[in-house]
Amino acid sequence: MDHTHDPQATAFYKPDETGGKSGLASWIFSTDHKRIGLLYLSLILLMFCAATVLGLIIKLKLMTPGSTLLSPQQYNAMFTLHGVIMIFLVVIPSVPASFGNIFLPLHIGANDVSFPRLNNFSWWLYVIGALLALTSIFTGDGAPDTGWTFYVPFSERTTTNVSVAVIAVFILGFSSILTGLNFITTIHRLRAPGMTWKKLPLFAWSLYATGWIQVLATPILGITALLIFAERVLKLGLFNPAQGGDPLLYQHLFWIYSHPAVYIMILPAMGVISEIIPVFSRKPIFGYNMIAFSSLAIAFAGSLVWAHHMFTSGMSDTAVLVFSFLTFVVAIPSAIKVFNWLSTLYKGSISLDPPLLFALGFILMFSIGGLTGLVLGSAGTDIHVHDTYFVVAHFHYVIFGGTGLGMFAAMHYWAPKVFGRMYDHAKAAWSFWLIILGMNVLYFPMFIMGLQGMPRRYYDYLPQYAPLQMVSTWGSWFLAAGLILMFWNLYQGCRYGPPATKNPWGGATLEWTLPSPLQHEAFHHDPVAPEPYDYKGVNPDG
Amino acid sequence: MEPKLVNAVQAVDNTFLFIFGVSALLLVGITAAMIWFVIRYSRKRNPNPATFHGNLLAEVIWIVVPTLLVMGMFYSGWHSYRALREAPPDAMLVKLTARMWSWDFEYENGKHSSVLVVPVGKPVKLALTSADVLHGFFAPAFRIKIDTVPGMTTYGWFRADKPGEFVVFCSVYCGLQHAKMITSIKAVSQEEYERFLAEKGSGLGHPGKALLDSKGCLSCHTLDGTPSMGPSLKDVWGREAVLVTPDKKEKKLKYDAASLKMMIMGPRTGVVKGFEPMMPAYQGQITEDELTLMLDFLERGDSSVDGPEAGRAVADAQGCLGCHSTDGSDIAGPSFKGLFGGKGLAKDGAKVDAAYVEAVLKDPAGRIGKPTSMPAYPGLSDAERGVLIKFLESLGGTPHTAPAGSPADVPGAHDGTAPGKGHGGERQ
Amino acid sequence: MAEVAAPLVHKDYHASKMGMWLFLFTEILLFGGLFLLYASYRAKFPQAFHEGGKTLDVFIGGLNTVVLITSSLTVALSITALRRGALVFCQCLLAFTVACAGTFMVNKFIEWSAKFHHGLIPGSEHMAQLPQGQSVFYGLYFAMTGLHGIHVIIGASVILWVMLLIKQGKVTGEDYVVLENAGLYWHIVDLVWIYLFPLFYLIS
Amino acid sequence: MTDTRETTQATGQDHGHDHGQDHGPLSYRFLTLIWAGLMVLTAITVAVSKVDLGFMNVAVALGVASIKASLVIFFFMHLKYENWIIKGMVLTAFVILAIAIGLTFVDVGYRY
Ligand code: HEA
Ligand code: HEA
Ligand code: HEC
Ligand code: CUA
Ligand SMILES: [Cu+2]
Repeated sequence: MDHTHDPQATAFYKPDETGGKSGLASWIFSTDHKRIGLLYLSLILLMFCAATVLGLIIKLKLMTPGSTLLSPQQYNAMFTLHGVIMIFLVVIPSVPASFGNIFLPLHIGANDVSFPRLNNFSWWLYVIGALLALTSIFTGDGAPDTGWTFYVPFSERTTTNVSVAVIAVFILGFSSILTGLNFITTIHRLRAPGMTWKKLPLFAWSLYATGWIQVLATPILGITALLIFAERVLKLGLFNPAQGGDPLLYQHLFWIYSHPAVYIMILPAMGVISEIIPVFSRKPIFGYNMIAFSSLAIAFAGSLVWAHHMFTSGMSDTAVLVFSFLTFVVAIPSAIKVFNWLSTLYKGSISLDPPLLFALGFILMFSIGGLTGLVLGSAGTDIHVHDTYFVVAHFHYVIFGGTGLGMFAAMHYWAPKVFGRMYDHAKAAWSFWLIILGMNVLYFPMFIMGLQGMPRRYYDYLPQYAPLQMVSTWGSWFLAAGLILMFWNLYQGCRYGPPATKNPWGGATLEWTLPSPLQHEAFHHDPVAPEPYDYKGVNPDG
Repeated sequence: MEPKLVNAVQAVDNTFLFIFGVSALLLVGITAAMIWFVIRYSRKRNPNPATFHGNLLAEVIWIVVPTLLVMGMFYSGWHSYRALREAPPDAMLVKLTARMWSWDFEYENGKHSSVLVVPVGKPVKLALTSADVLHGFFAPAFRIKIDTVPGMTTYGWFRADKPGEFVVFCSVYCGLQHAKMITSIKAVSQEEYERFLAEKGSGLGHPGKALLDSKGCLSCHTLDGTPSMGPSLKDVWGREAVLVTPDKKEKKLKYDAASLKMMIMGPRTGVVKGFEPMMPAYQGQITEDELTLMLDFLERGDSSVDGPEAGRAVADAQGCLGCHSTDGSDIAGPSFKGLFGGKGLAKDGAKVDAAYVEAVLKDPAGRIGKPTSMPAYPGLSDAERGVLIKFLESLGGTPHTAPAGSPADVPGAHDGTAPGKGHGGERQ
Repeated sequence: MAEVAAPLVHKDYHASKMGMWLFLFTEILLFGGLFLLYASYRAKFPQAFHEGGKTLDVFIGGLNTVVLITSSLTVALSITALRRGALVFCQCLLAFTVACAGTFMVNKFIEWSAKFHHGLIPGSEHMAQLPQGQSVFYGLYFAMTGLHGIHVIIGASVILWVMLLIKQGKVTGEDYVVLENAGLYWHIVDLVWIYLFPLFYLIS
Repeated sequence: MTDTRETTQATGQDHGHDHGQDHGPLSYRFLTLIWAGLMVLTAITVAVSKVDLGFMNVAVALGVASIKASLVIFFFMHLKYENWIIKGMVLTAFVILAIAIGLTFVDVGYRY
């Protein structure tokens, strides 16, 4: 390491001697992509903890049948908040807004995003959205109880605080749009000399594809939220069946956004996995072109399948035919990615460090979630399992097992770069195994319950489901233990761990040429664009 | 494909097996490969990684093979979906209205029940709709699930191949008591089914009868078959009468909805032979809705004479009991038990009396003075409102108005605590 | 918007414009959701939409079309004026644009008041009693023209703001991307109206 | 794909005088001509709407609106003079909107 220069002293999270602002203002008004990324990360993790605790309470309630612990109204509000917070405040911003913000510019050799002030503004929108969402819990006639899908006509009739919640969703949507817009422009305009599209790290490719979904799909969510608001407040009657309104059209609008949104959640995580696997295999990524292309293909084809959430809704059989077909089409690019990741491991030189552990966990959990997605995509079988715990299991596997583990992998991969310190590897591995065990014990029984007909969003259930619900609740405790261990270990590591070297894993992308922790100004000269997956001459330090 | 021969449940299960089978193989393969690579190519064992960037053939294979597999899954899924959708032509039709948080099944002969009773082996086609928000009819045993949408009719069909009781869930989240919106399908023998259809309901009163009373019909007509000032109304439906027309000709008239309406509302085309022309024409005094109820009663009769029980029937039919229990427990609204005569929820602290109930039924939020999930019931007829109020009174807090047998014991009371009990009151 | 328009560290005109276009896409899709509803409901209630369309005043609608298109022209002209250094002319053109926006809103106000006068108020008894589909038509009419009206107001405010910047010399003939982006936004407002006009006023 | 940044570098980075930026401002005359065209088209659609062409009324009205929209996009909004990346992006946005509406009709078209 450089002896004349102490990287800790000039870390980007330390006060900047050259800049004017200081203290809190230097953070919340910061236009530095790294600080904004860190701000996002901390808020997202806070929201994640809050919503997982809600999940834990849900499971505690469901441990035994009967009216225990929560009143029906409380339960309904509980899963609504759990879903709304998890979706709109956690997984949609998760990887792009935090690690995307920090590392996308660095990956392409830029010192910031194209519109840094807009970036700060988008963080503020996130804060406002979060505050409004919280407001909706404590004001008006109680927390929203519609489920995160806000289906009409119920969402128009319920007296709970839905109006405030949908405005929060609207604002969060715009926060997401601005992030996507910023990334697209950044990737087009700020690549370092020689950083051609074919040298773009796959993480950047995945954020590029995500950006397009954010820009083109999220406005539909915006208008949907506004319409609910208008229906409730102005009584427009656009979805009111008594006046000829069609509740199914609401569902179309909702899913036109919310299906593509699941790819907003998963694509960046897939990008993280595509970065980690080659680094720890010390072998070029297998089929770079196909992985990059499949991100775009998922983004595009993912916009065509929304009505697979509506097979039982009463829409036309023709639509069922078309959307079921398209749903299967979108599974193919995901399959390509999984196989290419596996082939990257093949004949590599693998070091099972924590980031790789989490990445492999991602592949396992995402595969289970994705393959059960095929059961849902097939029309005949979806009729049986729609709106049952099978769906709940499916999406927890893909969201938590996929995006969640992808996020954890990113945290273990990049924490040393961001904070310049290393966490404890053994504890990280322990937490990983606890999490994997917990998740499977928690969510796998849900598949079985779903097949047996247990409907979702039930605060009480028939006694026949009791044993599996009990097992599933135990799982949530293992999971909680794993998560607490993981967060604690990361916190300890980033705070007090031994100093990390510049390139602890031996990555070949540009951020690993920078000192750890990251500095205020990353590149003083335009960097030379590297081959991102060429490990000749690049070795892990120490 | 001959839809009649397809067993839909079997078709769906085959698709399940196919997709699960392929998935399990793939999952085991992927996991095994992952573990094997991590062990075999660990840095200790394999310090020098290979350097290849790809392999065209391999990539083509794993584009083509998954494509074929998913197309197979798609086809299989679509095939079983069709089996679920195409009802055989000989299916019997049952209409279903879902509402917060109970079900109302209507059979071809007009009988209603809150549990679906079907004959074994006979295909049943369902025509579903909803009175308020979205619900979902989900019968896991038959692999069917159809959402009920207000303002729209959706369809589905199933066939119970063996007798038994099969649970029905509400699958679409519909608010507070979504989890309690459970009933069942009872598959019975053909004879038993016919007996069920013919049954006159389990002692529950009929609002139409109350109307006959309140409109004064019963002062001239009896219900027991003996003629009075006018002919008895017992079994009037379908009876053939002889009318004497103004020009003294005799003509035959078979009583159905149209001819009874003519007789009640006028203008009459003649006088029933053997009676004086003394019945007033009720045009303008009986509303269309009331008439429907009365005709409904005349058509199918009702043995119960008990006032509050007619109210219970209305409360059940209108879905009140989905939100208000009769046993003191809270569902969405306050329990009806002890409600009447006590202090209401209204902002102004008004007592619950007939006028109050009437006002709440017309405009719940307005009367109570705050937003509420209770829908307004502007469509209730005066008579229905009347019997409802009687019913509430019978459950009221002031003991002397309560009838001997507590109505909470009547079968079909939604007590809101027993999931899957699955036998709400059948009514006619 | 303001953020998009203001180039940062290095002035990158292309990035600013790309950002603006991307933002415009979100506007297009925001209205797109309503167009989707319009198309579906029109397919469901052709007759009611026909009847509803007949009650709208083609003259006012046409007048507003002319006003908006003209204001689009003046914005486009103002960019040329600015780049040629004709500052005063540029300001006049922009002021004219804002005046057009005002005219448009006044017309809109007259139109809406007439509808309210006839009892066509969202959520009113009268609306609820209209034949099936008609209240949906008016609901859409209010939603779409209302959202569009909000955009007219936003667009006009942005133009006023740019006028100020020009006055302060922050936007000049060499550095005019802010004006260009404001213009793009204004054109989108026009573009939406170009479709709203036939869909509501003409197809009947 | 070309590397936009490289082009920028070659021509002196910051002001991005590549592709579309080279042309001078559009002339007053040209813009006014476009405006005149838009006015004529407006008059045409209003006139046509008075004649009953049945289904064709819709097609004509939307067709004319689309021509007008193209005029605004290509000339007032300068799209014609932008580089192909922006053009491609605009196309993508409209295609996605068209797909969203089109696929919705796979449902409503067979239901109503
Ligand atoms: C991160 C989020 C995420 C992701 C990535 C996915 C991915 C997929 N989802 Fe999921 N889904 C959700 C989140 C997600 N989903 C959520 C939140 C809901 C519920 C919403 C609600 O109602 O509340 C839902 C609901 C949902 C439904 C509706 C169910 C219902 O309500 O009835 C359907 C139906 O088709 C579906 C299908 C799919 C498919 C086919 C994929 C595919 O993209 C999966 C592709 C992946 C694989 C196929 C696995 C990996 C590949 C291999 C292992 C190789 C072998 C593969 C083949 C041979 C094909 N999902
Ligand atoms: C990111 C997405 C995400 C995540 C991570 C989770 C995580 C969990 N979810 Fe979530 N869930 C959703 C998204 C998610 N969920 C969505 C979208 C819905 C649908 C909502 C709807 O129907 O509208 C849903 C619905 C849903 C249901 C169905 C409810 C119903 O239909 O009735 C259930 C039931 O068991 C459940 C349980 C859980 C559990 C036990 C966890 C567990 O994984 C939680 C484990 C975590 C812990 C046990 C806590 C760990 C501790 C810490 C992290 C530190 C604590 C820190 C402090 C105290 C400061 N969820
Ligand atoms: C969807 C649920 C629902 C249905 C159906 C329903 N109610 Fe209610 N009702 C309520 C709720 C909730 C309240 C309490 C209002 C509140 O506190 O917000 C209420 C209040 C009342 C009250 C006033 C009680 C008081 O203490 O002020 C009466 C009387 C009443 N309902 C009668 C009926 C009758 C009769 C019917 C059927 C014709 C009916 N309700 C149907 C939900 C319902
Ligand atoms: Cu009815 Cu859920
Ligand atoms: Cu989906």
